Amino acid sequence: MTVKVQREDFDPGREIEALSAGNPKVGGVCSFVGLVRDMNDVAGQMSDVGALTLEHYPGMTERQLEEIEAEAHRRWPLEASLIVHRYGRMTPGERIVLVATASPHREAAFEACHFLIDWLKTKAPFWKVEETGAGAERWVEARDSDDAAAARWAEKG
Amino acid sequence: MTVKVQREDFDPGREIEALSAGNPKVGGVCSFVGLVRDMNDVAGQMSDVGALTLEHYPGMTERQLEEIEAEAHRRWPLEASLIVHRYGRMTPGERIVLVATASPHREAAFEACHFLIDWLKTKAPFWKVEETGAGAERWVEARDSDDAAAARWAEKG
Amino acid sequence: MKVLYFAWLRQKIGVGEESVDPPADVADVRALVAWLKERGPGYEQAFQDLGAIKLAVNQEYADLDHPVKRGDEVAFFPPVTGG
Amino acid sequence: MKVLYFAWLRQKIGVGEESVDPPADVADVRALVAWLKERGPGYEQAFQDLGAIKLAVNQEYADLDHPVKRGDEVAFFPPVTGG
Repeated sequence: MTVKVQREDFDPGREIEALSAGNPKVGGVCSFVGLVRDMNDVAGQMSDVGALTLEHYPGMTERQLEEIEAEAHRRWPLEASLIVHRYGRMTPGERIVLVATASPHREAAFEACHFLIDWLKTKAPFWKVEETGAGAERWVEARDSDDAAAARWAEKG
Repeated sequence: MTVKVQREDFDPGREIEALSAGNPKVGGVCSFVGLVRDMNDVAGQMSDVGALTLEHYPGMTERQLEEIEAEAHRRWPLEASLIVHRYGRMTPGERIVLVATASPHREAAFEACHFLIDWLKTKAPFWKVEETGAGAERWVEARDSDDAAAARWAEKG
Repeated sequence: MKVLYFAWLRQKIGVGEESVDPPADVADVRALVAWLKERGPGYEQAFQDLGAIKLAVNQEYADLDHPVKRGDEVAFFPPVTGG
Repeated sequence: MKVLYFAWLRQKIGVGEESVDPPADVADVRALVAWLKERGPGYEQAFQDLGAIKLAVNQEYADLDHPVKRGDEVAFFPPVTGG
């Protein structure tokens, strides 16, 4: 279980390889890389994005990500997992986030990886502000679709 | 859409980066790497695996993988996708397969990636034979769980 | 007590972090917000729609009824949009 | 007609690929299998349980009723286990 919150870019290939290195119990590694798009859907309209800046809550961010990762390990048989999330200013095409899971079983790796990004999206204290040209900026609004995706992982009581 | 069937190992990081390079419409890249485990579940019992050899049907393999990839593009809004599958002899810890998808939307990337590996498992003509020690070998049997995973993606008629 | 503001709350209030010393009857987050709103129009504006705001006490999500005391770290922010 | 065998079918039959020239009344895969089984005990063994075998005609999955003709490529193999 590893959480990294950093300004710098990361190397997805190196991170993914590290997850199974030296552990022949791992049968599959699932990963998701989130990137800055040059467009964003604002109230149903596509709008250009020149760059964005990610603000975060140092301390709480790491704590939340560690809790999310621990929850994934509680639910699925994982050999290893990783969350890397950047903050600061980024332009389209840049990597924002990497989540990855390693398991003996591909189904567990897929579900846990999907869970990590869905929960991260609604629980980790990050906020995006987009540059929309001529010095203007717009705080990205939370999406109902992200809430719905996270709700899918709610455990039946 | 790219399919590679090869004896040599591959570089997951390079392949994943190539999938979004120069395309700022991509918001997420999902990937799965399958690796040789040192154990396999044989009729409910865990059994040691020293190495395995993957046999394939040259020509039909590429054709089937291309069909599977085309089907993924038909079902989900993908900007790019990739299947790399090795053949020949491999030892525990070695990479066997990589599937990856790039989409504006993470949900599409996840589902399409999951679909690719599930369908590949039941449709691409590869066969694994395991070395079980002292020159003995055992052909891996198809799993009901793989059939069930593939059936999940059957389209309602 | 340390109070933190993020994203557009930080912008409206004009500061990201401050130390405050509310009176003893400020015993939960709801009372803290009411007290903070008296500090100026930026606060008033930031806390206008409490339904649009999330909060954390000592770096764990909490709600308006959560108790607060001297030494706590309380943070206010919009719904998160990372990933 | 080119016939291909993979995995344990190849091992039982002892060859991975062969050219065959069945009589004209061998018009579908089922008849081809019956004809192949007469070629020796390895074939007999390999084709013992047709329910355990998958097949392809010209590199597309097919079933036992699929027609075959001169020039076709027919392949027999166990259920696939890649990935």
